[in-house]
Amino acid sequence: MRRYFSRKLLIYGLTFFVAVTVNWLIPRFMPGDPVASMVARANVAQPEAVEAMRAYYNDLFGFDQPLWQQYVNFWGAMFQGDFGISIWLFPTPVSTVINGAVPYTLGLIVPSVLLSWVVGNRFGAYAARRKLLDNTVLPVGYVLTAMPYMWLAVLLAWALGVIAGLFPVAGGYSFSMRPNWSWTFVLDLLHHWTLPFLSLFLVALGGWAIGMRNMIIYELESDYSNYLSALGAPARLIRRYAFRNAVLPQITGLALQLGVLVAGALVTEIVFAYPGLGSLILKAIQNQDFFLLQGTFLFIVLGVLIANFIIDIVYVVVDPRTRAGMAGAQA
Amino acid sequence: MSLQVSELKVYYKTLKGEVRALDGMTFELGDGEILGLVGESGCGKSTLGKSLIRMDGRMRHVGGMVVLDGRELPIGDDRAMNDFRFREVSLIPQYAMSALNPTRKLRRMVTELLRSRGAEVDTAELERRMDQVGLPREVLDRYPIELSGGMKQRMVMVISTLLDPSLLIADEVTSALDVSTQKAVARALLGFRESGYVKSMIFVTHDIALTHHIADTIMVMYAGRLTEKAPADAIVKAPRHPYTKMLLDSLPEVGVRHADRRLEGIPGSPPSLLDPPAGCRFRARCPIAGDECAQDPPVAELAPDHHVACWKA
Amino acid sequence: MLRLDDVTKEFRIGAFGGKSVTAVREVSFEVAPGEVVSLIGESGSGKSTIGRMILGLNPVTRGSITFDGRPVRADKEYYRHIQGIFQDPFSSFNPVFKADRVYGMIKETYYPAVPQAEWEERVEAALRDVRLNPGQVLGRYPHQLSGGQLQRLLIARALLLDIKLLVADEITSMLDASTRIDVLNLLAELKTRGLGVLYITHDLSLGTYLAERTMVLRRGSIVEMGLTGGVFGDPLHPYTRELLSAVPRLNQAWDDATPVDSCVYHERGATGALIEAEPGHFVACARLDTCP
Amino acid sequence: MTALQETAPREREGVRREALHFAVRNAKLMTGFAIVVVLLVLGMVGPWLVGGAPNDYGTRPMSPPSAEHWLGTTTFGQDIFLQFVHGLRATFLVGVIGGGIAAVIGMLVGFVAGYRGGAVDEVLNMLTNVILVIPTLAVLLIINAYLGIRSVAVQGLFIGLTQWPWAARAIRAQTFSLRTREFVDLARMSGAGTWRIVSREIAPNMSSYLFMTFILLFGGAILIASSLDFIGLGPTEGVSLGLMLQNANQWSALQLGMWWWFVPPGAGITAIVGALYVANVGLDEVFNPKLRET
Amino acid sequence: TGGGSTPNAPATQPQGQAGAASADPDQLPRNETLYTTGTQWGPPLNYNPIREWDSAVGTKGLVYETLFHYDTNAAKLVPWLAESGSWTDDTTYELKLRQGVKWSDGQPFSAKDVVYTFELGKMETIPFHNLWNWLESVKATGDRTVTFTFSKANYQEWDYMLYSRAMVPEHVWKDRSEKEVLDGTNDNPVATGAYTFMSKDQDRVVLQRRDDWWGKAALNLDPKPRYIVDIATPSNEVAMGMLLQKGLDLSNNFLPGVANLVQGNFGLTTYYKEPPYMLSANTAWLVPNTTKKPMDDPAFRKALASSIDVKKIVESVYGNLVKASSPTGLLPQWDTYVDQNVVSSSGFTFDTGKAKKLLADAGYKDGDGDGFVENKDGSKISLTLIVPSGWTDWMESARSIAASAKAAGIQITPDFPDFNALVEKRTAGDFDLLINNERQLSNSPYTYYEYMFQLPVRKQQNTVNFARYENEKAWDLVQQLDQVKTDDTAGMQKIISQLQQIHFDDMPIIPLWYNGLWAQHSTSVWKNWPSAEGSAPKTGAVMWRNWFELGGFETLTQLQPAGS
Ligand SMILES: Nc1ncnc2c1ncn2[C@@H]1O[C@H](COP(=O)(O)OP(=O)(O)OP(=O)(O)O)[C@@H](O)[C@H]1O
Ligand SMILES: Nc1ncnc2c1ncn2[C@@H]1O[C@H](COP(=O)(O)OP(=O)(O)OP(=O)(O)O)[C@@H](O)[C@H]1O
Ligand SMILES: [Mg+2]
Ligand SMILES: [Mg+2]
Repeated sequence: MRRYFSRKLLIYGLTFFVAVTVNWLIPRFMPGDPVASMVARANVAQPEAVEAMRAYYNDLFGFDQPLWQQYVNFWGAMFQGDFGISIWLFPTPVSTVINGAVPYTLGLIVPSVLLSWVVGNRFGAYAARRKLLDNTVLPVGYVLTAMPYMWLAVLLAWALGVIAGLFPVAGGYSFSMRPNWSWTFVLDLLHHWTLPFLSLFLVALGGWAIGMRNMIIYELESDYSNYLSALGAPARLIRRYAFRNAVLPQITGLALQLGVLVAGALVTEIVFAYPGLGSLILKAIQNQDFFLLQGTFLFIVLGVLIANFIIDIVYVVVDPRTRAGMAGAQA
Repeated sequence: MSLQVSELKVYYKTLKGEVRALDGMTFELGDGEILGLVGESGCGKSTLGKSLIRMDGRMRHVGGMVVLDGRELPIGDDRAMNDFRFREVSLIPQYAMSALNPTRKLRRMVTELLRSRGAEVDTAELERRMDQVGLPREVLDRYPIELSGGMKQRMVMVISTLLDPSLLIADEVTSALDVSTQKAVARALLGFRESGYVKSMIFVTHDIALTHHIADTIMVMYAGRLTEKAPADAIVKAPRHPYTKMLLDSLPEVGVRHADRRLEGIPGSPPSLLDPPAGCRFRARCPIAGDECAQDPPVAELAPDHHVACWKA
Repeated sequence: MLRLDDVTKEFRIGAFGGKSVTAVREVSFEVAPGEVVSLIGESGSGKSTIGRMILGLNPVTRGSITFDGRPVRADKEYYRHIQGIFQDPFSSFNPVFKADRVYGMIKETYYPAVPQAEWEERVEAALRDVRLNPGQVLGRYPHQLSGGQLQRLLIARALLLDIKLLVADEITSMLDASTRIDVLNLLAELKTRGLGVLYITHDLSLGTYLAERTMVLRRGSIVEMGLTGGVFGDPLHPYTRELLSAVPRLNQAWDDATPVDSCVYHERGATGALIEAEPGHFVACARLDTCP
Repeated sequence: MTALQETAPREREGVRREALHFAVRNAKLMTGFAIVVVLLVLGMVGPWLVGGAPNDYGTRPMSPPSAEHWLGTTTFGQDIFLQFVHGLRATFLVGVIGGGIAAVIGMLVGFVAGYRGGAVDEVLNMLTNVILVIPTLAVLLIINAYLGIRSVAVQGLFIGLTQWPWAARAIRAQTFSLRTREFVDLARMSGAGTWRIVSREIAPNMSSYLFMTFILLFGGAILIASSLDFIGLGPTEGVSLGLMLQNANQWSALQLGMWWWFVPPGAGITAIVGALYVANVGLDEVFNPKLRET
Repeated sequence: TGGGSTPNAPATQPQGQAGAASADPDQLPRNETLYTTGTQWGPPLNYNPIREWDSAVGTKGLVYETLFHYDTNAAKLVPWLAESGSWTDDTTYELKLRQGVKWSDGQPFSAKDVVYTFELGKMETIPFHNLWNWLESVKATGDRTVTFTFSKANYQEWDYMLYSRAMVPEHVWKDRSEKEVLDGTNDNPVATGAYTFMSKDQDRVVLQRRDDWWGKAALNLDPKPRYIVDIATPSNEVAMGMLLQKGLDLSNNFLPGVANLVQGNFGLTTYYKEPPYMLSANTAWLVPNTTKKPMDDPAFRKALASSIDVKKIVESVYGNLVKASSPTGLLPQWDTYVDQNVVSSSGFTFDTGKAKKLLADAGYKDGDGDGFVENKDGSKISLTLIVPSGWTDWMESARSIAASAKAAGIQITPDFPDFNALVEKRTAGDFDLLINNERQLSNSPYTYYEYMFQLPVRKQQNTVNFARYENEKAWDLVQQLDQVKTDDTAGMQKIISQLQQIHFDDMPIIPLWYNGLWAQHSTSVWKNWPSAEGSAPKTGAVMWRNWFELGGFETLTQLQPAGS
């Protein structure tokens, strides 16, 4: 148990280290000078002014220091929650930019991941070994998981948004609103959240349903299920047990899928102009704002790591086998 | 008579055709009787056990019937069988090591199982039975993986007999255990009959010596058919069927040495059950087979309670 | 021929070997040519581990194993003389290939020069030696063969090499009584041709059928060792006695050996050195007199 | 892998015959493969049949599907059917390259880690876990943003380099359990080396599993590629279904009512990936008696 | 959690004055709110009028104001914060400020503020620092009078300065450091304008009208929308979707295909009802690197110019949303300065045959028969045209250019590096061809020719003369042009005509098309948008930066609620 966690922590620590290092490394070996593009954007005509600005920004971003120094500074700054200053959104600190976007992204990802997981698993479990459902739910599930996130998102935006006019297609809340905690505002938030949520939810749903369906079939064929049916236990009980055991691999699956789901969320956000990290990343890419890109990347890595860690803990809580130290090797 | 099986035929559906795993079994089992079932691997022992309680998807009840305590068991009807399971017929599976839901504590599992069958848990009774097989009570608050193989085996025994079934089927419950655990488990089974937790029992194994220790009657099967059935001692001491004889002859005893006495196996191998030959199925390997063996030998009661299916016996 | 000196095996389990279990503890014995030594003991007592160490499949933690005076080397030359047969005949064959592929692998490694026709003759001869009909078993997949057939195929495989020692690890565990005896008889024959056999089992009756000498293993340590007749006829160690008493025998009720509660039996696993209680009969009990 | 392919078919007749029996009767497998094959053939033959460069402007922009332009035209008058068939090619290519590279790395790492065990396993396992936990799309974003992607092949390469971990893990687990099987020891006692054991004893035993892994990686690569294309990190040359989708979206196809521009590429991706998944489940059923519908 | 800042309504704003305001103060009434997009592509960053390139929408123009506006139709300055201004002699400019203008904190706007604002330019990093190369001093010669003394009077540039410098309050800014002036976010701006910032979020900035704005009385102008919400839509298609949903009133994005919507019944209008639908905002140029072979040869450049089928780009890529440029590249608003004689004698048109002939005459022949001409020395010509990756319309255009150049025998390969890489290449002169449009409509073609001819060419060319074209005479003429008084049209024409001749003779850069002044309006809530139609306003209808002074603000005063 202790070992399980220390091992996990080691992996997380290592992952983080690697991620941070790669993250720091890549932009510094890439062509293109962010300061140059920043200066170019200012559209200053006089060469002298340009030089002055360039020197000023180089100094500001610390590009004039030796590389190792920059690397060390990077770590140091990071631990103080300082991800640098965004180039695209100069002079906003990256952390401020991210802070503004994170609630939206989390508000989108957390419910869609959890709900699709819960509902998908239930669906899959329910459909397994029931011919009629199996033949209807599953094909739909396959189609859903095979859909590119953004395709579904755009279709939804078009059909339910532009054509039917049921939902707004852009923004986190009405442009006529100012944030406050009134009911109108919350409803408005939900209204804007629905479509992006739905597109994430639907794609993920199919995957979980199929996974669960296959998993539970194995479980229903397992020895303990056979034993229970030999003792005449009702199918309900057997299914319940099978479900619980089939859910365990799905929990690990959740951890594995998180990265993918986050990616899906990013694309979806872009389609719906949802003011989360996705749109931010897109802009950061388009504007070659690598401080922002690094910041968001780190944020995502951290988020995924933390989520993974939570999942690990949950896993230990629900699966007695891990606690007995047997599943250690699976970790 | 608690159990009467007559002309039972159970086949497996396979790609190549039907495997006639049970091809006309007829036998009876009295109240309080323990029937040891032996025979070469693949002769249909497990199939018989499964037929009596739960057939799997590939098994087909082709003919014959099973009567338990005067009521016919609807063995071909999975739903109808449910009423009988656990209460009338119960099972200790071969796979006892993995028969317990790994993610439930035992107490909870037992409670839920019983409740689902409309019974309440009598904790005192449960603990008494656990004591009887030498299981400490704390076991109930553990997960199955926290138990050793023998403990799981015994826990399954306790669970399977909680509703005092009339017939208990124990399929190779000891073959994975080492001798000392095996002994304890076998003893416990006997104890269950003594305490009346079960009325009668079918004990499937390929260890004749072990069967001899706990069974009242031994039934020998060969290729989906009954070959001989008699009180345990009679089978061991005075077997009538050539197959039984040869099987016993090939059993080494502790202390028997090759140098002293060379034992011999039965030459040849059992027929395929896909398309078994007509007549006595042991004919091809039988040293004394004659022309009459081309006909199916009837099961004859040669001595009281001693049934043999052989023309030459 | 084969000699083990104070062989100990510890398994490291978990990441970076966080914990270790001692599977075999200071085991020493010898196997001479033409001798069958049986190794008995309950499940998990370390029998297979000893076998695997001899076969070079597991490294030895401490102590030494020598064969004809040379240490174990898991290489071609070594396996020309020593082969093993494992507990489970079904898993000894790669299920996706025909069973006789095991012969092909031998040829490839050891007899690449032998012409195919001659090789086939040799294989058939070996199969007939183990009383298999070549036509019945060659060209078949493992799942189309019975356990007994597979078991004998493996013995035939060992015979193709001119081996001096066979490690037979519970080779009859899966077989029914009659097939089992065929296999044992075969081993007995090979032994008369000078083959040394380490016969690993937990079925005592089988252990006695062939072996000159018997060793009783308990929790990784040998607790009793001697001529088979001696060990079984006059078991000195309480554990041996308990084992013997639990063996179901035809015509003989279980006699209840009283649970043993003293001496080494208490020191779970921590045995002293074997002492020679009778000539050639060793027992791992420091104070024999107090043992029941 | 090649050794495996060479030896396996000849030697596995028995198992294969049974598998084949179920395979041809498995509706999922058959439909799945049929769809993929049809699309593949379309991608192979289509460009050659229709002719012309997919990005050439035609004379009739924004026209809906017609006999002349089966799937209509884009804002620029490009023939969408032509783009579609070219896009299919690229999409299959990215699947093959991405899925293939990921499968190869996954197998190498999985086999070595699973077979070797010990410290090698620890290190590889650690590496796998590290890469597994890093959100790959984010990494791809970063890499693509900085390196830029010029071609479908490079895109496939990047995807392949990041998608292997789960495959490695699954293969490692399988190898791990196979390695303890006694036929592996027997092979060792027959003088076989590590490489031979892995390629000729272990891999053939999981060939169906490896194939399924490849299918999943293939589908995954296509989806990831389409996401990248959509964000504008796709290849700058050529056509792919993802790029078509991006273009259609960027030029407001749906808002302008040009569904024929937007729907086919997405439907194409969904069809390929969905059919692969369905086929995968079918395969699973074929090789796994437990899943067969009785 | 939206991160909206607390609204900082000026203290002077009378409470409850808004009779029609909805009961919910957090919900803006639709009929009083104008929703716009197309300027801002990300979160609002700052309210710093010095940062003209990335300050929040309306920072300059709605919140901060300039001394003058510029009327693009009448081509003259419109007094704004200034009441008038005039040259008292050749190098002295005297400015009279309007009376009664107050900062939003109640302080009067005075000459000191103007002096302070211009003197900010003395800081090196301030974008208009170069003004001080020719401005000698700024003095408040009275409470409302400012006198500028020049060392060299660049009249054209000066007019530009007059309408593009936002005035900042000295009393608030005076202690600010250079860093803060340049990079400060200037939260809670104190300004003179008609609007004030109410709130902001990731994807929007909300402005609220100041009902005590000085201009209401002084200028008799009354901006109609009580609230302006500028939305940072991440992409065109999202803007289009919102426009269709009536969630936007004005989109200043390039919306490909919008012509279909204008013609359909979607309640969308643009300036013109038919192509090109929009006014023109700037010229897209093809910039050859004149330091490289064969672009160093004017003959080659001319052939290249003739080879490009701009019409095809206009039709296929832009769906007629843009207009092919005049050969001079001067925006239609500057038609007066186009010397038709020069154009007809020396201008170029798309003509593949002529391009081929020009190439042949200049000695570029296809020696190896691959369909492409080679250099005079026989080496292959293979040019790369770079366009930023992701700029889809330009990418398509680049492909189109490559295709039509191919027809003339010039091998061009489009390449799409990332923007940064492109900037680096452009700055260092490490490219063959690129497309650029970085000069906007202004008060004077001077800005165009400065862009084209500025000297000296340095190692790093940051914003102008990317072609690295060196022609002392041309640069001299451009400087002369700068010193022509802005009301001296004839004087300007004379110089410009010479410049055009040089342009055509040497083709340092090749004008392609005019990018539109993208403005598509929805008439569901607001009407009376600028349009070519009879009585409709002709003011500029974009809310782009620097366009409020060019008539964008006036448009707001012309709007009418759709219901009225
Ligand atoms: N699912 C199945 N499908 C087809 N044939 C089967 C199936 N299960 C068992 N059989 C066949 O039915 C016959 C009887 O099998 P059964 O399991 O009853 O034998 P057994 O006597 O219990 O053998 P063992 O001692 O090995 O357990 C065998 O020939 C076997 O091959
Ligand atoms: N690879 C391994 N890693 C860790 N522990 C092992 C390993 N192999 C064996 N062990 C442990 O070593 C001990 C001895 O195992 P071994 O297989 O030698 O027993 P055995 O006597 O052959 O038992 P059986 O009769 O069940 O075959 C057991 O406790 C087992 O758990
Ligand atoms: Mg059985
Ligand atoms: Mg063993």
